[in-house]
Amino acid sequence: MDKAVLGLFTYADELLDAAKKLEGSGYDITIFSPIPLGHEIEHKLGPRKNHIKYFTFIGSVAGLFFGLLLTLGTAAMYVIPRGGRPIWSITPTLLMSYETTILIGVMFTLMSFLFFSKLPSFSKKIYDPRINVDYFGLLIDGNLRGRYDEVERILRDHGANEIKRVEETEYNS
Amino acid sequence: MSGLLERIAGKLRSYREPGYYTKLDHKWTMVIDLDKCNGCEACVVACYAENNLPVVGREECEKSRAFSWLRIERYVEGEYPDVKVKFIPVMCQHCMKAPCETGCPVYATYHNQDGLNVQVYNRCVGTFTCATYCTYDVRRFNWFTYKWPKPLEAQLNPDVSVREMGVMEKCTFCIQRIRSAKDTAKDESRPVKDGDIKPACSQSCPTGAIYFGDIQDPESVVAKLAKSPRRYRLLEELNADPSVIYLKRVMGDGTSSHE
Amino acid sequence: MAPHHMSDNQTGDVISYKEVNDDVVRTMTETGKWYYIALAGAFSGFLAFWILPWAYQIYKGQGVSGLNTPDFWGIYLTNFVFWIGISHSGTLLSAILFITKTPWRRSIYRSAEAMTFFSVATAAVFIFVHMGRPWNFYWTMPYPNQRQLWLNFQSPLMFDVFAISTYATSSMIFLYFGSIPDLAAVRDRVTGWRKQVYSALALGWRGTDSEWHWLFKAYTFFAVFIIPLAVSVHSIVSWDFALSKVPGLAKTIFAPYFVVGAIYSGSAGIVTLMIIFRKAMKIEKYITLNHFDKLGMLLLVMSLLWSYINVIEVFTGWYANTSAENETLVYRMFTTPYAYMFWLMIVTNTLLPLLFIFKKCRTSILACLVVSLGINVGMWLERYLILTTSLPRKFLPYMWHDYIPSWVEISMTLGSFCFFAMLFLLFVKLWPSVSIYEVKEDIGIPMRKGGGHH
Amino acid sequence: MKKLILYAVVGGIAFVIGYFVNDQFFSDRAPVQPINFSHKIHAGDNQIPCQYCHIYAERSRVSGVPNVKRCMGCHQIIKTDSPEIQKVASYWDKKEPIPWVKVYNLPDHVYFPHKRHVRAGVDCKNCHGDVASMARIEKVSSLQMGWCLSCHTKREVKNGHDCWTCHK
Repeated sequence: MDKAVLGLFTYADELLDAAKKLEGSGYDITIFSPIPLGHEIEHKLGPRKNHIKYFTFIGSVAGLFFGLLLTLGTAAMYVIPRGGRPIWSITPTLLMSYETTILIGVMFTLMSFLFFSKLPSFSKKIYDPRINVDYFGLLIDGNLRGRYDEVERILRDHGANEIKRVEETEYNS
Repeated sequence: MSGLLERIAGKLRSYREPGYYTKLDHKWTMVIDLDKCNGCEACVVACYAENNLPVVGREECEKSRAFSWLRIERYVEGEYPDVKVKFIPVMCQHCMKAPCETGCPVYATYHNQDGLNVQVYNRCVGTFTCATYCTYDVRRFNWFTYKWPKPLEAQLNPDVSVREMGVMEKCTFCIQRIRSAKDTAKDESRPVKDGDIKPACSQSCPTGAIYFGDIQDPESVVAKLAKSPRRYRLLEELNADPSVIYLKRVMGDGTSSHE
Repeated sequence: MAPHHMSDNQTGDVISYKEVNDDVVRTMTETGKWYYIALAGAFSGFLAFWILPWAYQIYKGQGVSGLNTPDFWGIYLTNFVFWIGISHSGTLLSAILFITKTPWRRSIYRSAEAMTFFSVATAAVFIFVHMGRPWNFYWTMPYPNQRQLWLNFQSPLMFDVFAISTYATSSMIFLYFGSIPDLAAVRDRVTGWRKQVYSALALGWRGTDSEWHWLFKAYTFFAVFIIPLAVSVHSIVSWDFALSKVPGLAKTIFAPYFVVGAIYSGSAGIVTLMIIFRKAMKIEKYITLNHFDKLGMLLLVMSLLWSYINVIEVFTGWYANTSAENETLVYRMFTTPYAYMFWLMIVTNTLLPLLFIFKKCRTSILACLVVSLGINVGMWLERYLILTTSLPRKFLPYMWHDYIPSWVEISMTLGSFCFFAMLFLLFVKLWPSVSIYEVKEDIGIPMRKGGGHH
Repeated sequence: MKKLILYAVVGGIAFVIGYFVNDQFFSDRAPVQPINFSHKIHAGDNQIPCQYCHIYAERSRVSGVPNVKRCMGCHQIIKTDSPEIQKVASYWDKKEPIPWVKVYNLPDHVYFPHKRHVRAGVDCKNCHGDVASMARIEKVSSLQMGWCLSCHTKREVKNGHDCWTCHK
């Protein structure tokens, strides 16, 4: 198996410059950071898609229909008149559907988040615990055979503090 | 095909009907003539005996936990010696638009085909919503497990279940008597006649102030009495559409009680 | 590590990233004697004041409480509404401030969200406490059953079941997913059993850009959903009362009244809790006077709103001028002992918070503590008055009967505070109660050339 | 983690098996009666109609357990040498009722009139199963609310879904 190269940076802008350079040269890169860098990354490397919104939408609509089905359907399954109101009353039905819209919308958002971010995953992966404190990491993965020197040179040029060739590091699950 | 669709559409449309039933089987109604009521409370005692109501004792009564499904409200007007006392028996009014029914989350109280407001004791989880929403304060709660002293448990009515602790209950218009009357009528293949059913309070009233019957039957006594000019219903302005009709008491000086 | 540039920094001193990790992990791993004393106290209070009286009540029946025929709800629902109200600021505030990208949110939101979740839990227990047959609680849940019988979705209580379970679920998700990166950070620092636990909780978080990206997209949607949800939850709670016909309860103003009251009491709860929390955990440099300044302004706004609606609430009764409405108003405002409670409530909730007009008061810890505690007392009294002065004065005077709580109810009220304290104490030890990564965001992104796109 | 799942799965399976074992072998669905009375012999082999013994079924809410007199009506002559019959005779001599164990037991809050069901033409078999083939009587229906309701639905009983048709 190929090894990957993990470069650790102190400064975010250096990391982003290195990332841009490497991505331009056609490497697979992964950026690690202790804080969200979404805005900066998008600024540097171009915008990313947000698929979650579709799932949220589908979830909300499904929740709406689930609420309608639950309130109207169960009322029709066992007809019990109460309070001189119709079996199918608009107002309480809408209120119930409102809550289920939110509930199932949240559930779908949660599921799609787990799906897209590939969490939870407890298998061993390349990682360095310092990333969660104050280091930024840049991982160059994939078809690297014979090109380690070039990658490492680029990382060093951009100011990486530390460069490691790794298969799997201290990640504990 | 179109017939089937029409049937489904009709069914769906019927779910939008207020009160749901297009026609009630009966509409049991109680008429109470306040002119005849002398506040003797025989009806209250009869209700205790018929419906297995526990006697809770003085301390609990002081906490306003007396169990009577039917109570005689007493209102005193004026100063001694010029005193007027007015009585009004109040039990569950079996509202057609009952606020309690919409409140219950588990369908423990609902409206049935006879126009009765029904309480299913063993479905009740005791959220108190019905009692809080009830504008007449007629619902009673089993605060404890009540026990009957030794020989008295033998006089419990087998047609009425003994309610568990934590359950709401109320006047049923003696639904067990309605059920048995309907049962008898069915065996004799005839409709229920006026006068077949007498709730315990009506049966025991010495002056005959309480009438009971089906107001949908134009020939019944209650239907006729309900046309009386003395007729009124309790808290009618709240739009709960109660099924108990009171006939005003006309006092000696021409004034009428209540209202 | 070099000091980073400081945009919108809310924290007092210049803090390095490593220090944040150290401080937060310290709050979780270093436990003093007083913590154990407090936890033991809260736990035994919870057992003695809540579990035992409740067991007694379940065994003997609801009759051991002071509830009686007109007032069936009494203190239990007072506490329910109070705790739901307390829950209304944490998550709601956190979500609003997240969407508006308000910087002072970052160091307080985690514990505020936890407060939300725990007070919803406390409130939910009160639903079971007030039920006559709590062992049948599952009948109020919608599930296919052999009885073929479902639930009355027209009932305001059913709205409650749905709203509160949705709210509890969503706030838990909001809290948990917002803290995954921090759980990962803690995982990397601790050893022993903690390592195992936090490895599982962190779900294998590594901090890759795609994880951050999806987390923030999802988190934004959670925040968007939480805001209308929180509003709907407390208006639904108000409909438990407002959908009746009881004078003093059946008021259309109740929904905004309750929502405003909830945010008000919740914010006051946050202030109280933060004062204790920062002191006990020695994290004054994260939760600074600046936060209290902002929260003080919020309290002032909510106080004025609350006072306005409270005036309107009295007015609607007064203008209606029906005998029943008048009776309720007189009973509430001019009859002992309710008059004392009513006017005390006006003092603590309307007059006292006016002190927050002065910045000196907003940035004084003592003033903040006094005012926020006062508000919470007042808000509890508000809920108490709503229930105990309307139900005993329904339409038929023959059934009027005053409500006097019994020792069981008072004890359970105390017990609920112990329960909440216990949960929160456990939380601060088991969870990163200050958001590590958002405080770091607050410090700023380290840039060699400076001037990021922040 | 994997271990936990394994434990959960094994626990679940054990629970299900335990439930069925308990249900099949340790439940009181077919309790031992004081007298080894066989419906198979009476209703099956000898074709005695149900209501010959359970005389109240058509007239009352309860179907009625036959009194000892009814047993002795036949068994003073038939098979008097059998030890089981002699047990019946001993109850008869002592003037004591036979302490039968009730198999079909409804809770107190249920109003179930046998009369209405028999008169509506519901066969005894519908609820009590094929009694004619049972040596010892065994409960075949769950007697749960949903079980009652599904029959009421199938037969389109008037007001059959009204709570107070069956509850009291």
